[in-house]
Amino acid sequence: MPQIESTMKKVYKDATDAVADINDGAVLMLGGFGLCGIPENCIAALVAKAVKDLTCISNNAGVDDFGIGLMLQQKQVKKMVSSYVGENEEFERQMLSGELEVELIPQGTLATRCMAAGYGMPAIFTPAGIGTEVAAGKEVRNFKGKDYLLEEAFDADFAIVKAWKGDTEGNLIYRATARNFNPMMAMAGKITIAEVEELVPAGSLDPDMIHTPGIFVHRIFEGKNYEKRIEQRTVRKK
Amino acid sequence: MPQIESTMKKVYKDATDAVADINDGAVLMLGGFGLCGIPENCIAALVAKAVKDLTCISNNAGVDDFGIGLMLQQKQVKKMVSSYVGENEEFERQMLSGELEVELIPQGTLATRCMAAGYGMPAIFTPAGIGTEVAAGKEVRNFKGKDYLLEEAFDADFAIVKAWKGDTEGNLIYRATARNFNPMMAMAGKITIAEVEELVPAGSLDPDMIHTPGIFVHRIFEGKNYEKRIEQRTVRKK
Amino acid sequence: MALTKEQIAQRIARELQDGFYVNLGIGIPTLVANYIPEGIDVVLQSENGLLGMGPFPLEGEEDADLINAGKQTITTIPGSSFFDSAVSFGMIRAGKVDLTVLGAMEVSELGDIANWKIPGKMVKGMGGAMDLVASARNIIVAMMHTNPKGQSKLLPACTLPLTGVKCVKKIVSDLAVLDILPEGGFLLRETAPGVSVDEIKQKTAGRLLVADDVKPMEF
Amino acid sequence: MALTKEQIAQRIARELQDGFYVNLGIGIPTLVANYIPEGIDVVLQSENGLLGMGPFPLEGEEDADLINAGKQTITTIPGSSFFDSAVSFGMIRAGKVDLTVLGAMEVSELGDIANWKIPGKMVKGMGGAMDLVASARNIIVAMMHTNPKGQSKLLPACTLPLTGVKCVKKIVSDLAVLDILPEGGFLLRETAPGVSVDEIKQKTAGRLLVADDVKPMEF
Repeated sequence: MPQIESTMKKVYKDATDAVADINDGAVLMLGGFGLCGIPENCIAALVAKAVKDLTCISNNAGVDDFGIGLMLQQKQVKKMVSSYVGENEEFERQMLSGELEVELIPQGTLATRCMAAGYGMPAIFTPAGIGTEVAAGKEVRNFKGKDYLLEEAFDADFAIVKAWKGDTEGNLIYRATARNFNPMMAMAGKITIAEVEELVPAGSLDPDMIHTPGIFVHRIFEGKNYEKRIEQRTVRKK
Repeated sequence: MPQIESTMKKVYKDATDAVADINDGAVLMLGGFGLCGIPENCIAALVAKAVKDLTCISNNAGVDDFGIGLMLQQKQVKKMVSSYVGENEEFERQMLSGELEVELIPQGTLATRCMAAGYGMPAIFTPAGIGTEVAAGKEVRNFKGKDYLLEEAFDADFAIVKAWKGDTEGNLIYRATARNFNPMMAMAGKITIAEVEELVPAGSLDPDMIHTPGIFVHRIFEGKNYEKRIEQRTVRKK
Repeated sequence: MALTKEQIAQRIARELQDGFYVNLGIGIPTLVANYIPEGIDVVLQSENGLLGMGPFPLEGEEDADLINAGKQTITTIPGSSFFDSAVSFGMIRAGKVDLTVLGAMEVSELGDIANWKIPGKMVKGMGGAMDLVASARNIIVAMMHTNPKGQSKLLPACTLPLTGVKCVKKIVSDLAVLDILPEGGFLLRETAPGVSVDEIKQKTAGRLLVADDVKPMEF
Repeated sequence: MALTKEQIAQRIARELQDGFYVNLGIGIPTLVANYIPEGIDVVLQSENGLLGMGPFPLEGEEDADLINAGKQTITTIPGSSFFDSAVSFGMIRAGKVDLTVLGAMEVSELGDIANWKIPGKMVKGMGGAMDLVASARNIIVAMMHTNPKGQSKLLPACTLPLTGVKCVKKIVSDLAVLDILPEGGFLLRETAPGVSVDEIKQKTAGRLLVADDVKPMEF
């Protein structure tokens, strides 16, 4: 076998370039937990692009002036699919007025429905929500004496994730708890867009230490000016 | 919150110590692909212990004089659950004579049934085997126009895995393709035993680079005298 | 006298066993980490993707990439590991977490719990609570025995939308420690200092049984 | 003249497109890696947990931890990544692998494939073949057109136990390149040098259609 030097054409110039074909009505997955590990550059580009009627699958909805909150302010979001949508007044206003549709999903179910898509599994079974309103209309099935809900894999047009480092083949490494939903979403997107703090040449990352293999990533670019806002700054004294 | 220094009592002296309570009739998962990434020390200890009537869930069955083949020679295995059982004459003899029960499972199904157990999912859906004898007696379900088989999670008493490095908390890092089935099996065992080439103190491994979090590992020890036999030595000339 | 929130946390901490992996919910449960007994090693799981949660960082050492499920800046300890949310809920669903401590608005005598939604009020979501209660092997609820109006929160059946059914094993309230019996019913095991069995009976709307060896709480 | 195995591999290599992720089975398919056209970059997936499979190692540089799905010692290339078997079959099942090339004992005119079991002979197992054929978006089969007795292996229906149904899209045999039509039937597109359409008709037991623009193979 000859030496194969792969130079996949995945590298995009910037966020504007990477989200250029995301159009009104798209279904997006957006990585992050709270404001930790969110794709800041892509969100800014989507706000600038003023694309509308988006469905956003994301664990949270940002805060009023950061994260997905910025898209909510511009009324770009038709529907949020999340597990927790606390800290956001504009979100609350739009939800109560009926402008915004909200589907609340247990966090583990959210994660696992993303995972199912990435693994090519059409549905998974989870006990989360059994006996609650989350189970309404869903199939319940008993395995070995325990009830489980059948939950279908998500079907998103684009997955937009944030990683710490990435290479030109699309391989990704996340940092600390900024990993969260990003790896499953990266695997799940029909088109996956990854923004990274540092983009390095293929071969720079240890193949044993890659969290998301490049096959799942279709577009990658080095983001800039990361704010990485902290939601709850808690410290102890020396 | 105070500084929490955890010193879980997971470290075992050696393989003999770690497998001491594996008794006749146990259901085992054994990591490895071919002879790559197999728990050599634990297999040797199980042979020495002469435990019998084992069910072994493992992608392969070793070769005549190495890997699970060593247990087959001693007629310790009642049933093999594998995807490919090629290179083993004694295996063939026992199978044809009816001494050994063999269940052949598609490799991806094998991997995913391990994964399901580790993720607390009772069953998964996969298209592998649809329309073949693998589907016999199994539930077929159509999602979005495609047929899938319902396949149940494995239920093993012990998972026995091999990692490259591990720490005293049970965190594991695998090397190259010796990773294979080990991470899913590590997650799936009711009791998981990990043998590692190098056991290091907690805190020595980068928390971002751990493949199997210690919560899944109940026993860990540093193995010795790894042979790491190569099944197909293929080289090119300079 | 009713326990303070700190005291509830302190009492729950006595339930920790050496080697436990523990998930602590937001609020009183978080405080449990302050009272881990001497000689007991536990590993704290944060469902956003961390095993081995350490204390808050020193001022100036906050890391925006390192938070807990309450979105607070935290630290790691030697032996910590990071993982994605699917693995995190995988370990929860597979019963690898030994103990889950969380708050509740209501608990029923069957062990049902309601802690995520009040009809008519803004609903923020269940977060990971439904996953935790559906899968945890051992759930302790930290809660006030009554609401601000003095009405019992330990009920024959929950009135609020449920988070999970038949899952709570133990309650540590400001007044008492109670087990929930497999066949249903609150079994009073310990009373808060200076709180009478009668007061607890009066403030428990669900079926209350009193253990033969009921005794004052120890800390 | 019928193609050699090397030539079958060479012809299949012409189906590769720039940027493809490709899984090559054991046997003839493995040889395809030797003929990747100039200017075409593909990444080879090995289902035991590697993307970016490189050539065999230099003598003395073999690494027992680094093998392919055929258990041969191999190497990595810049940009390679390792992962576990569940992720590996996840990417296969999710259709992320652009092309799968594998061998077959029989293929039916409906695209069914049999390549893992011969009744009466020792069965070694299906390995990853059933997963691959059930999920791959694009499957090319590399095979001999007939068995050693001269009997066609391209059949109306397979006689051997199936590996998968309605999955093969294209066959490159020693005699021909054939598409399998969505409605069933082998569509002859290219003939091996010096092999006549008549010979192929004669050696194809399943329904054969001849493309209007049938032509000799190019390499």
